[in-house]
Amino acid sequence: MQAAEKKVFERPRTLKEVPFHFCPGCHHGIAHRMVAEAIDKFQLRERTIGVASVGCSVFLYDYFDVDVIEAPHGRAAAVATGVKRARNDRIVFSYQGDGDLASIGIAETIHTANRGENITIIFINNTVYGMTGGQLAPTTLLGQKTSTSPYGRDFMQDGYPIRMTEILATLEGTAFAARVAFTTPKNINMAKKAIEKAFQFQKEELGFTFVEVLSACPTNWGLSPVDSMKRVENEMIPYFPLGIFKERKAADVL
Amino acid sequence: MQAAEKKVFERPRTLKEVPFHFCPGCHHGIAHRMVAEAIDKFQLRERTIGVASVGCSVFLYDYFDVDVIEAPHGRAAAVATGVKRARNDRIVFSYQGDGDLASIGIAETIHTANRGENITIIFINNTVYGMTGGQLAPTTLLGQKTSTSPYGRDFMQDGYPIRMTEILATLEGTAFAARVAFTTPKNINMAKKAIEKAFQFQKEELGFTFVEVLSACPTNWGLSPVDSMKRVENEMIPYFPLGIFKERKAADVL
Amino acid sequence: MIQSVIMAGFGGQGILLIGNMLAYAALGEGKHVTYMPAYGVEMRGGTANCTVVVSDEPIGSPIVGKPDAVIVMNLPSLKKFESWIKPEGKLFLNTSLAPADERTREDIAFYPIPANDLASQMGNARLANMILIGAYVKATGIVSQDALIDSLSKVISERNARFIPQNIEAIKLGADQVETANP
Amino acid sequence: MIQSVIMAGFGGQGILLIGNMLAYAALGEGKHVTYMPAYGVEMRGGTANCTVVVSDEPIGSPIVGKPDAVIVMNLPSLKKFESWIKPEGKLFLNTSLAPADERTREDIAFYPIPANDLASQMGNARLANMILIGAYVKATGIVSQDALIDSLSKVISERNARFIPQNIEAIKLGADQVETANP
Amino acid sequence: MTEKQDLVKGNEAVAMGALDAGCRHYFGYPITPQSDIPEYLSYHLPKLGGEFVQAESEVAAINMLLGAAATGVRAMTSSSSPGISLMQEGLSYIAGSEIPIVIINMSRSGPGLGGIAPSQGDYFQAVKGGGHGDYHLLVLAPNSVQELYDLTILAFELAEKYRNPVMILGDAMIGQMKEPLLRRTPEKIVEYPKDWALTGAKGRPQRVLKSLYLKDGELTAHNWKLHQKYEAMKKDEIRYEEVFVEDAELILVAFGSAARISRTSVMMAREQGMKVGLFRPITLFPFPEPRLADFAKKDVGFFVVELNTGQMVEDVKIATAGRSVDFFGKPPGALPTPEEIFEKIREIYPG
Amino acid sequence: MTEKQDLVKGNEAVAMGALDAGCRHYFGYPITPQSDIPEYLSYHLPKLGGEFVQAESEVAAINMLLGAAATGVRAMTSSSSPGISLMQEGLSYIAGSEIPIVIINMSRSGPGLGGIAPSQGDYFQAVKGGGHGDYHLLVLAPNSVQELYDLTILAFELAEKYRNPVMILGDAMIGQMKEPLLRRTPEKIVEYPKDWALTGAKGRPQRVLKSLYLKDGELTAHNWKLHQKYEAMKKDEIRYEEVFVEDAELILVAFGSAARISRTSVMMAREQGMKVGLFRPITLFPFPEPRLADFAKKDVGFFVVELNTGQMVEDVKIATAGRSVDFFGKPPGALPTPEEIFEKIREIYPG
Amino acid sequence: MARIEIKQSLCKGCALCTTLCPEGLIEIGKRLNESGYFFAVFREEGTCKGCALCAKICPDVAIEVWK
Amino acid sequence: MARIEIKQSLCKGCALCTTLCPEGLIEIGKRLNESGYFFAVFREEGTCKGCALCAKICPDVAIEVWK
Ligand SMILES: Cc1ncc(C[n+]2csc(CCOP(=O)(O)OP(=O)(O)O)c2C)c(N)n1
Ligand SMILES: Cc1ncc(C[n+]2csc(CCOP(=O)(O)OP(=O)(O)O)c2C)c(N)n1
Ligand code: SF4
Ligand code: SF4
Ligand code: SF4
Ligand code: SF4
Ligand code: SF4
Ligand code: SF4
Ligand SMILES: [Mg+2]
Ligand SMILES: [Mg+2]
Repeated sequence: MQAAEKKVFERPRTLKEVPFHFCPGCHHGIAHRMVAEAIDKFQLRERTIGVASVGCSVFLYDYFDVDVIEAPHGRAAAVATGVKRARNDRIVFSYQGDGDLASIGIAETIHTANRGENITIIFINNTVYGMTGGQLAPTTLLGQKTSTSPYGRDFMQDGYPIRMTEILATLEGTAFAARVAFTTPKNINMAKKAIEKAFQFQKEELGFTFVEVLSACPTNWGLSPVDSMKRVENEMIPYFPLGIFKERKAADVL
Repeated sequence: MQAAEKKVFERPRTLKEVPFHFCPGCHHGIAHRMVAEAIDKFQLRERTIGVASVGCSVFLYDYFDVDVIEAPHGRAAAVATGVKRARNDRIVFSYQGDGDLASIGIAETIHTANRGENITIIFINNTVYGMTGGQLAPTTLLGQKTSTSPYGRDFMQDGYPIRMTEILATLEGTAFAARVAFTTPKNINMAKKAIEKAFQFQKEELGFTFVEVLSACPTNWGLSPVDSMKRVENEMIPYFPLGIFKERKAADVL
Repeated sequence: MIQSVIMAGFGGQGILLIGNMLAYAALGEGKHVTYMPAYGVEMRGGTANCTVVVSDEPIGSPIVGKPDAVIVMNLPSLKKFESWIKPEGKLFLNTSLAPADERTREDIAFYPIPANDLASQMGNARLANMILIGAYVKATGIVSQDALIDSLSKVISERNARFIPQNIEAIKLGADQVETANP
Repeated sequence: MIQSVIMAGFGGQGILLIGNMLAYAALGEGKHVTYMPAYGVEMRGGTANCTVVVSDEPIGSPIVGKPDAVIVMNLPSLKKFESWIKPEGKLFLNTSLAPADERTREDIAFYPIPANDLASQMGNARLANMILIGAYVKATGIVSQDALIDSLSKVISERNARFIPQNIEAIKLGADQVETANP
Repeated sequence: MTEKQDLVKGNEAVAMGALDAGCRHYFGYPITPQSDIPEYLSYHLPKLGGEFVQAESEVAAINMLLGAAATGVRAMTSSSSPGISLMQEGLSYIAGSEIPIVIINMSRSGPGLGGIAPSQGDYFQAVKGGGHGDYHLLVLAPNSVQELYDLTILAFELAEKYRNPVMILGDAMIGQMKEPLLRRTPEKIVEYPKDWALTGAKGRPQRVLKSLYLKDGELTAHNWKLHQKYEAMKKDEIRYEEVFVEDAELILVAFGSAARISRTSVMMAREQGMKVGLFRPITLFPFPEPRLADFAKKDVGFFVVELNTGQMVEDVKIATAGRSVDFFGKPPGALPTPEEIFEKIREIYPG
Repeated sequence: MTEKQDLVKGNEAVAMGALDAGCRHYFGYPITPQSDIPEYLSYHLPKLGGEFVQAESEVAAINMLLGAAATGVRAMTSSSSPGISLMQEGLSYIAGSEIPIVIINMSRSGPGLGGIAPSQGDYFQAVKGGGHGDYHLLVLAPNSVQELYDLTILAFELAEKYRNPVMILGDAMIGQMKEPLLRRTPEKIVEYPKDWALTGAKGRPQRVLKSLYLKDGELTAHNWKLHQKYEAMKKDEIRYEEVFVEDAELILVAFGSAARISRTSVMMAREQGMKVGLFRPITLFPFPEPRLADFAKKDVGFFVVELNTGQMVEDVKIATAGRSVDFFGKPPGALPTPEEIFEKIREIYPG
Repeated sequence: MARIEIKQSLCKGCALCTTLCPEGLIEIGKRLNESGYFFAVFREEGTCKGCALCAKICPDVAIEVWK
Repeated sequence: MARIEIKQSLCKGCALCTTLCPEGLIEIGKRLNESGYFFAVFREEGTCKGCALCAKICPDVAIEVWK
């Protein structure tokens, strides 16, 4: 009977009814949805201010029904700091790619964490610069070919893939740091919980919270969405292990 | 008899016969001398290119008898990268303060280490911006009063003193990372050895080398040189432990 | 003699590829040529178009407000570019994706070509662009068909060289459509 | 009436302090005043100097090329600034550190004052600056000695308030030198 | 509302002006010769419930400012030349996103590390736009401690009025000098509607502040909209000071500290009976072009004095099209004395 | 020395020009619409024994460039508007330290993130100096693929000749367009003595490259020295192209892609019998002021076309003091068509 | 008796849902949607468990699940 | 019979050497040098070991040691 039927999965309120501009099979969409769900879960939509970064996710404001400010490439953490310092009763999050956060924006990221700014950063690590057409990212795996590492990443030339979650977890100001992926039902659930926890910690004013999402860029990897998912599982996770790297107990703050 | 007398301690060849402009009791002078001695020891003077940073040590070129390029504030590691990439058979070192390296220049520092650039950085941590008159540095200790933390550094406001050696030691590209101080004869010897090892590693092309020197700034601490030395020993070392945090064996590179 | 053409369609339809082919063909014939893509690298999805100008004299603007011809591969592009065509210019329309009755102008020569359908009949839907450029070159004589065919080796990587014969076939099929389409 | 003075010496001699005092004293007397330090915060060591202009009218330039007076506390400053003094201007020289015979100009009023020696005699070498400003104010009458003394509370922190009486003494001692120095 | 004059350093006057304008959010990075501003504010802001953040760099500072000001609070930064250069990308974003901020450049000597002495080498950067794209800062050039205070208050008002960054262009001279200041705290702070501020989308549609416009024609329209604002500023915000210009045969044009020094030189010339006047632009953008154009209609010469090798002189040339424009430049390293400028006047003075 | 033309994208022509000029060191950070340059070089430089470094940011890139070029090698970077803004501090240091580098700005739409379409909104930044202090870049503005290649080679020569940064100011249009290119590799690379280069003080006194000058008068002298170089450039390096200017009653002035589009409009006007010419500055600094001043002596009108709301028009006004100067601006978001500019010509054309 | 609904216009045919559905109930169809993608279709025949795995993996939030 | 030489013009009187000398052989004198500092002086009377600790701590490289 139709009447008894209940919607058990629907688009979160915070996500507008608008199609994403992302390429087919791009994980940005999954991450967007989970962030929106976390905002819904804690009923934060009306007091959230989002910070869009420059990368494939720049159109954050087209999808999230919250106030949004657009940051220059790499500076989202600094912008978020400004927002939070001005309105410390609001929920502030930024959403950034690996080029944005780990390359050009690494100074702002580290110092924002070190200051223990009470904000949440969602970090999309897809081992490549998506928006600009697939150049080397600081997270590009060794041997991976990109449009600016045409012979494959070589550590003598380009250095090593950088593990941001591990670095940030070492800083005193970080309250929560986790790395997640969407490769299996189990990992999807873990990702959802981690993103929720980050917002919950912010709500409870515990300090800086950070979730790194291992993400696929089928377009620039030159793989199908399904093969891209496999690459995340088989190539990325071994180098970028999943898990919670730091979780502060409330007491630590005092 | 005078004739049998031997000079057992003299000014290193690489250090010009010029009085330092540093304040009385400033440890920059000791660090300068040790760097010059290391250059002399391996006979590197004629193939060394130094990178001066902006801070009290900006006049590097007035003291070191080597070719020197002046970098913008915070960018010495990037400048050194450029020099080394252009002349990879030369010895390249930068000499930077804590404001320069750990605040404005942290992105360049981390990525230079991460790329494993075969250069040496001497990092002078004096918990304060010396040259500009004693403002808060990223390394300022909790509770320490500076001209921009007049009520003492508070982690809720200003974040935590940052431990650069520990962060850099976690990066794959780092070959050698150590923290030293000049507080005791033992520590002085250790400092000298660490600085020598950094240059030796560079000579052997093992990767990025880094020596953090805990240093006194009597002027901006408002303490006498002797009391400043005590502060390094009693307040800085407990938070910034001395030692070698990373030392790559040659084999690692392969 | 100076001739300009705008080609437009969805991102994946190979618009820039045929634009490049035309440009190489013109170069091959010793003509002056400019190829100008309107691109959206920093924006995913959306449409693609390019402008090619071929001339016996040095070329001024690579941008044209009133092209001599337009090749249109989908409906949004028809809506955008039909009005641009110079009076008495030419419209080459992929009627598989943009119905002929959506067009509005009568003062231009019209070449309706069901490119996707023809391509599917050939067994490869991705050849639609080749059919259209074949038709365009035939109808305008801007370059010779031989020059166009020669350009394939410039734009198709060695790895895909085996597809060249198919493409030649499609170009010729397109050329054959010209009479049918606009007799 | 507009009067300008440049004061100069080593970094630690308290030059800027007496410059500030003079400015506060002028303000206290309702005059227009500018105080302009030439500083070298980003360069350690070296010398310090400042320019003070006091006037009954609004002041244009806080910088002067030909000051009415110069107070000099060390030898390098004598070499630098002596030539600047306006014809018939005044030179106040700390002869403890800059010997009187190093001066070259005869067309100005000369006030040689062994300020460091006098200060040491008072038991505190750091009072040399007070002696000189005391002398300067006395000789020029630019502000009253009372106003100068009042300014001490503006420039000396509460923590150091206990040193004020000493300073007053030094100012007066300086004033007393004027007659001896340039009778 | 205090009425007593106090002896105040220029930099501190800026900080006081900011506090009295209701600014409670400061983001900056130390640099000589303006560090007194953050030092003063780091002491006072916490007592007023405000936020003082020493950013990790000027790049971070300008972006924190962007974030804070986007929420509608009055916020500022201050720096000096090299630091201002690092802020150019952020400034372009702020102008493009129409966020009101106040930025102080106590400029020093360049190019490069240069030195910490006063200089006006940053005129072009401030006035023509050092960042990318078509935008302008509104630029105010005070020449006294009092004006530093007053114009700082004005800067916050104008920033909100136009939703545009406003720069105070000072230099090491006026930043470091002390003068009596009358701290006439405004009785009421002039404010403008904040219907664009990001405060959380409670009970209203989402708000977005951005500078990316990709839809057909959108960005063209946005650029013309910004242009209209600059035209409006040219109409309504031009400010200048004139001394002895009515009968002048030679008009000395100078701003900021060059004007301050020149004022004495003009007095010297008048004492010698020369008909010399001083025209001091207070707004550098909008430049007082119409007013200078008026003078240019008369038979008068112009003499531009700057602490650089020639920058504002170009704007004076545009304004006075065709008239003779002399120039005396003193690039940083040593300030010109009033006597030196007076000598130049004497050389140029007609007849 | 190959003589065959090939169809080449503007960005790639730059990369080829750099290689053919002997540049073996590239430092840059990806940004649309110029990423073809680093992509091309990342493929070719390693094969030539060169170094391609993708820096962590534009700030790092310009400083790596400073370091590399200081050792005397030919080195370059490329970016687009926001990235160029981030390089302003570094550029000021490089100019101040007199280090020869080449920098490409394939400019895009601003302000802020703006968009990736062609724009000429960065004229002021390039020409007046976006960084702090008194300095200039030598700025070349190509308008074809061939010129991109040729001027890139020239840029390396001029950079060394003057020990000054040289900028190629292009935009998304000429960077993305393809045209036939004749890659006429120079037979001999023109080089200048490198007696300043840091190579290690072996058998010679120490060398220092710096921009800090604190001793009395040193910095003033240094600024005047730089100024003399700019004057020398004004004397010797002005380049421009003229089309139909001899008998022109109206001279259209435009650079880069605006000139390229306008050229067709001028042809259209000539076909209609209107005496219209095109004056195209190739060097934007030094600006071809004397040449325009010559035209201004005749009874001729000027019409400036730019892809912005009005920047170069100021330099044309200075050059043509007093003459009427019309302006047509098209800020980014949509390019003007030749037909559109022709319409404007028709409106303005005298009589 | 659970079921899902795939919003044809949002689907980009990435096929991730087809790989994750434990019952194999989703496949990529043969028709193009207006954006030019072959979109996914729900094969009504099998037994949907309403596990929502398809929806959770869908990058375009194109799937709703009823139970 | 070791000894040290303190270059008076380089010494800034910081006194670090005085605290480190195991023999207490160095003290800050009562005279100013040309830069205005009370400089350190070597008390010739004791027995210098030539350990060079004074020289190693001297920030101004003002001390030379002979042995
Ligand atoms: C200052 C500046 N430099 C460079 C760019 C060009 N740019 C835009 S997005 C981007 C990187 C995008 O990669 P990432 O952050 O990994 O995000 P993704 O697209 O992969 O999600 C770059 C380099 C820019 N917009 N601004
Ligand atoms: C871009 C820029 N910002 C700020 C400054 C001002 N500045 C000069 S040195 C310095 C900090 C010096 O501190 P540190 O690096 O710790 O060196 P120290 O003097 O303590 O040895 C600062 C902020 C500058 N020169 N350039
Ligand atoms: S380019 Fe990559 S990251 Fe960007 S939308 Fe496409 S798949 Fe996603
Ligand atoms: S200010 Fe501090 S760091 Fe600088 S020279 Fe003086 S003591 Fe040394
Ligand atoms: S809800 Fe579960 S069973 Fe049903 S279609 Fe989706 S994945 Fe398959
Ligand atoms: S996962 Fe979503 S977008 Fe992908 S095929 Fe399935 S329904 Fe379509
Ligand atoms: S060498 Fe040793 S014993 Fe001799 S003075 Fe120096 S510290 Fe004292
Ligand atoms: S350590 Fe050196 S500078 Fe300090 S007092 Fe001794 S000799 Fe003088
Ligand atoms: Mg990415
Ligand atoms: Mg320091």
